[in-house]
Amino acid sequence: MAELTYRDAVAAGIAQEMERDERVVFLGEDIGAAGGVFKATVGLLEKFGPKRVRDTPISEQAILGAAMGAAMTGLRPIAEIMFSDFLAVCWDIVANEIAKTRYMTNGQISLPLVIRTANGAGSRFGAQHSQAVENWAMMIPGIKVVAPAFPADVKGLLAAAIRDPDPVLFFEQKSLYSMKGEVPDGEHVDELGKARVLRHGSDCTIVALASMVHKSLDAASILEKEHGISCTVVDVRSLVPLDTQTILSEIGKTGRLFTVEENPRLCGWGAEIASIAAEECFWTLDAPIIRITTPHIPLPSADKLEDATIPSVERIVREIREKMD
Amino acid sequence: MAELTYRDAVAAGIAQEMERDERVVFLGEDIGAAGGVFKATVGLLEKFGPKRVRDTPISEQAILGAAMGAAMTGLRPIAEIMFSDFLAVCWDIVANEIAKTRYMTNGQISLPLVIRTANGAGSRFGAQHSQAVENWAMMIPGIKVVAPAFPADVKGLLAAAIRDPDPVLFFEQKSLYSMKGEVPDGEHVDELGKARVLRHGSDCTIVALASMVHKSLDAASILEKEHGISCTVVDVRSLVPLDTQTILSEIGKTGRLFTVEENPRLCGWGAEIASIAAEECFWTLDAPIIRITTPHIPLPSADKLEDATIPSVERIVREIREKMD
Amino acid sequence: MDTNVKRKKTAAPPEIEIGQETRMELYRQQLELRYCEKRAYDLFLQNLIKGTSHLSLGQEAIAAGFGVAMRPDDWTFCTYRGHAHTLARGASMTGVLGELMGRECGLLGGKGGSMHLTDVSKGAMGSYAIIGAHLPVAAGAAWSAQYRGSEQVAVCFFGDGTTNIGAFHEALNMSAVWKLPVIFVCENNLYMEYTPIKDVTAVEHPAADRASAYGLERIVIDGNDADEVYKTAAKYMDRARKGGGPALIEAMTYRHSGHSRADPGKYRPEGELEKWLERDPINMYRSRLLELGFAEATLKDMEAEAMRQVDEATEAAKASPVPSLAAIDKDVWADGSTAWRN
Amino acid sequence: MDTNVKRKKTAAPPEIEIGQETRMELYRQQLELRYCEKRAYDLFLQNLIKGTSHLSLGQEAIAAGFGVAMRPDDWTFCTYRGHAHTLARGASMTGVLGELMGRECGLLGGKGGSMHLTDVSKGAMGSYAIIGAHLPVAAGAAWSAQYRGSEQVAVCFFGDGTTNIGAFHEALNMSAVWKLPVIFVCENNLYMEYTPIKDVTAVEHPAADRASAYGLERIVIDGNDADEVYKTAAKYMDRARKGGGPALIEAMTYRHSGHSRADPGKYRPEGELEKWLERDPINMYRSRLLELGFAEATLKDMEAEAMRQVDEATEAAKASPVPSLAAIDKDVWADGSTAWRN
Ligand SMILES: Cc1ncc(C[n+]2csc(CCOP(=O)(O)OP(=O)(O)O)c2C)c(N)n1
Ligand SMILES: Cc1ncc(C[n+]2csc(CCOP(=O)(O)OP(=O)(O)O)c2C)c(N)n1
Ligand SMILES: [Mg+2]
Ligand SMILES: [Mg+2]
Repeated sequence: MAELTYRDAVAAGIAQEMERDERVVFLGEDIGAAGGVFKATVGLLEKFGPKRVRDTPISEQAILGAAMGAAMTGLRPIAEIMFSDFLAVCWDIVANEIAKTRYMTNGQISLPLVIRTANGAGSRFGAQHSQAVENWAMMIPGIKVVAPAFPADVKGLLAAAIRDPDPVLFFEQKSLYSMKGEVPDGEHVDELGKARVLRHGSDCTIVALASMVHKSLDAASILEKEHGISCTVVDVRSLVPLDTQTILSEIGKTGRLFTVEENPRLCGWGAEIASIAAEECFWTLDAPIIRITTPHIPLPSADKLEDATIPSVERIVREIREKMD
Repeated sequence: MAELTYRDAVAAGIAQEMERDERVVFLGEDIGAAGGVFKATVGLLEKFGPKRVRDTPISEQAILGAAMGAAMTGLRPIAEIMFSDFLAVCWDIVANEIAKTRYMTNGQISLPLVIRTANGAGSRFGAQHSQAVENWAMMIPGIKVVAPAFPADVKGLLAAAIRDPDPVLFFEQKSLYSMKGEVPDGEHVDELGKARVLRHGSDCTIVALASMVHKSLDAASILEKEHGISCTVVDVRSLVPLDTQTILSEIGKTGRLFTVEENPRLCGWGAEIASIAAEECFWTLDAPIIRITTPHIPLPSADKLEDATIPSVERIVREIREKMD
Repeated sequence: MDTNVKRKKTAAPPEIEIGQETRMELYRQQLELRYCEKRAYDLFLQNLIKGTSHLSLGQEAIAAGFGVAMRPDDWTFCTYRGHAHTLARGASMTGVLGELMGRECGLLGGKGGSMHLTDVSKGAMGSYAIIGAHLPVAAGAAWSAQYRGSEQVAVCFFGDGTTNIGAFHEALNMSAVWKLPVIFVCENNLYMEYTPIKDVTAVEHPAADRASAYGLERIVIDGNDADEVYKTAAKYMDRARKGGGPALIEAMTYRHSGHSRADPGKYRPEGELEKWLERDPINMYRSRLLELGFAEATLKDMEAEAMRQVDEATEAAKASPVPSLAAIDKDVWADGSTAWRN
Repeated sequence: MDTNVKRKKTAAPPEIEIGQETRMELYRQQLELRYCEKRAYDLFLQNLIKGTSHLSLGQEAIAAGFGVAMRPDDWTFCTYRGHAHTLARGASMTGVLGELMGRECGLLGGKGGSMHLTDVSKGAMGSYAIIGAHLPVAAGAAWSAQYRGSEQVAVCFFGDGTTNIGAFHEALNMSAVWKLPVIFVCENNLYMEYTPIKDVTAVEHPAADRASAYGLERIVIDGNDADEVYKTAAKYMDRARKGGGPALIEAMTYRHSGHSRADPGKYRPEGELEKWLERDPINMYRSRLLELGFAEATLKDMEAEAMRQVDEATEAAKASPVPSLAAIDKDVWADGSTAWRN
């Protein structure tokens, strides 16, 4: 096992797949010569050359359109959209074209492509560079949606996404890029659509994603130590396909569900999971389902304001403690 | 009271407001000389002239950007996006600019503007011209979201939206354009953020929007007559602001909640309402919350396939009957 | 409205010679497209086609000219106004009419509809109903041809109105910078939906007058002359195959019917349609063939044969069942399923 | 890299005369922008500014030239690289530095940050951080000026890289068709973030070489010469006010620092920065003023005064508290609330 940063795990995952499959190509803004604005793709241009690693103009629609056209004609492109907020400028290509083409053509066209993007808050970048928009993607039938919390998952799930025959939107968490973690040596390929139970508890189940996984784990420790509340923590990892089996079974075991989302409240993925639980686990739930989310506001930029807006370890602890009283 | 079609109520609402306030201007593709592709704006160019009613190029980003720039400098623009699916090509202007500007500027800039768009299925137009995307909008903090089901509400809520100091996304239901209904004579202005209880029942509460309101009302009649199940039907009318008081109080009265959505399942507005109910009405709920939605797929076009995909009266009846057993 | 498009032509006349066989093929194609579109119109009137539909009546020379010039492994990307382009690649007429009628035999099994005709086996890589979206997609296909050195060319058709949307600009720039083998063909029929293109565009020729913004040549051709279209297509596709990069071609034409099913076309000035009907691509081509010595009987035979095919396809489509409801739950994903959860 | 931009100029030199007062104002402005940006840089190093920040060091002549030429009721729309443009409209330095530092005294009370500086009271209508988005917004403001006959002009600043995104194209076309009083100013500093603009653009001058696609003149100016910027600004704003429609101006310049806080600028070829430092707008302007007979002492006084202002603003910003948490729940809606439910 090597220790890698989350950021280096991105490059490692891409390199692993580019080495084994020359249909894999990579395009985006400043991804090549500069190694990406988050330095997550350093070294790929040098290793694979400008034919396979292409710096593009600031033309997000062209980037994703090119990925789509290449995917339907035999390549396996990886496209970077620098910040997930910018998905808005090419949302048509994601939501109306890439997501719908296979179904509309009755299966004639498959689109094995990956859109990587830096998601989430914590860098004081303000409302247009800090959004957690994974539910924008979850809402659209026809794209898979993955959001890893650990370096090993970055590499393994990215590899799985690249090999997947369907389009995958891969959300990398900006605030985790410098986080370090063990990553298996050699070829590492994970499986899409599997949640992971990171901590087993008896009192309540916390379902979280990406950076909120870490905050939930910290909160769970505090809750255990300081308040005697024993929490299960589930890392969703993949919103589509959604591992409802694992999630529902863990909710069933504790009878209590808390979802922890970074995105603003309305129509977040937590609402979807809550609605599934409210239908399918209703009789095993012992108390109301609680969603912990960012308030339904654009994100403020000043550090103190941003910190007070995104769910914090303290807030998770407080909300769970109060509700478990 | 005059009888108007839903489509004519659009033109009537716009005309009423353009007459009283010359800051109101209207722009979009084929809205003027042609009266709109759904003929919902016939006569406005003739009445108000090309200075106030402007046909635009096919440039949705420019249309909404222009509306935004005009709104921040003293006008009250109404912009048409012909089909709601096309919001994807200008989603940045909606989600990142219009929705966030007031907050980011600490209240310096207000954006009194309305985006009207034709939403929903039933016309056999296929996956790129039939989506119900009201939750795309609900998900974004900073825009109000309205979706009327009746001609009177079209006029009254459109007028209210035009007078509102905040940006409003106004979803007109394509399949209802030719529906007729009573509309109050003279000036008619409704209030945003109020749901309406259209039918009072004792066994369960159906929460619906736009075309699903009509289907739910029909289903409720059948359920009452044929199965002795008495349903409350709530027309949400406005997703943001959301009238949770009315909705929760009606759920509380029956102890059973069914949401009926036209949009695909994941992260729909029904999930949001379900999650609110699962938190705030948990103790008064007598049984699982059931969401009736379009399956999580792009919409097929052939008439038989489309009809089998969108929630139908029969399906609503069947699902409620089965679950109420 | 100025119909004298020849005057505006600036591209040097292509030097390609057209053989007799090719001429026959161009005529045959145009006939099939015309008859099939007319049949689609009749089927609307009989309420056998639901939803909307956008006919290419009057614009057939463009689809035919390119269709004949393309190699079987080249790719076509077109719009909701895509019946002709799909047929021109050899897609089955039964499949096209069947799709319009929402039948199981439809190219998309009834799931896509009139605006999304696709036949990958023939290189018809989709019809796109959101203005502008398919220009970058075509560029992407061209990128993949370039990457693999396959010498395939992507041809992307769109309307005059499409030149004002952002995706047009992005696709043209990227294609030019990367020297991609993609031919962008603007079918300038003078209108977006109902609005004259000149009312909403800053230049006279919405595509050609912008070619220089991408370092490309200004090319305006008579889109109602199948020979001219064919020659232009062959010339620029050949260049693209050899690594010479993209072209942006503006083909002047006119649609004889309304924008879509719902449109009677009342916004057109008196006499405009009539003027263009005089330049009907099929009538013009027929006259040319006669002038060139083709026998009236040969042409009559071809016409009868095209009509026979359309009749046959119509019957086959009518006979096809509506799709099974099981189709709804298929093919979101490559594994054939629509499952989003386990 | 070619820094000899004079050679490429094609617009006829504007005939506007520049008075002594205006020259002083242009110098004063440039000094303030420069010193304030340098201070921002120092404050980063002291970790008093969090998040990202994009400096205009080296590009001050453009902001100053326009700032001085604009009327108080004209509107500025700019990007995340917008400190200079916001200051050039007279926004308070304390408000700018305070916002960068996330303090209550910030122009946006700490809610917007470096990339969104706005001061509506001064006509600074926002800094936009998504490439291209503000071009149509500026067009909309111009539309409203035209509608009301107010003779206001909207000026929209953006970079070379921005010319390749769709919104650029849509905004330019609509503005040209509607003859809107909007001036689009491309600050061509040769790079998008780290990628040279020439590597990703089909034409040499990403803005000017596309003007003809919108029926506009080709204008390239020396963006490091405040006089030339001022004259060009005055000339085209005047035309726009009188109903002459938009202009697209490409101003050649160079940023002395990296793209943003995180960027050391290593991708720039050896010697390029040095060459451009020789054309530093402020040094050049100072020499010109001396040549024109301004006294050294006058300039020194101005410099000292500008520095004093920056110092004062820095202290004021540092003394300002961080925003109260109550601000979080304010001002999504015009009623001051953030409520989405009752
Ligand atoms: C993004 C987007 N905006 C608007 C439309 C609606 N629409 C469909 S066709 C059309 C006109 C297109 O005109 P043109 O490009 O000239 O093509 P033509 O129909 O004339 O072939 C419009 C506005 C759309 N489909 N997509
Ligand atoms: C839609 C979008 N894509 C990408 C970015 C990331 N980005 C920020 S600045 C920038 C480069 C802009 O270059 P240019 O327009 O030349 O402006 P400059 O920074 O040189 O002033 C990029 C790519 C963005 N903010 N928005
Ligand atoms: Mg057209
Ligand atoms: Mg630049």
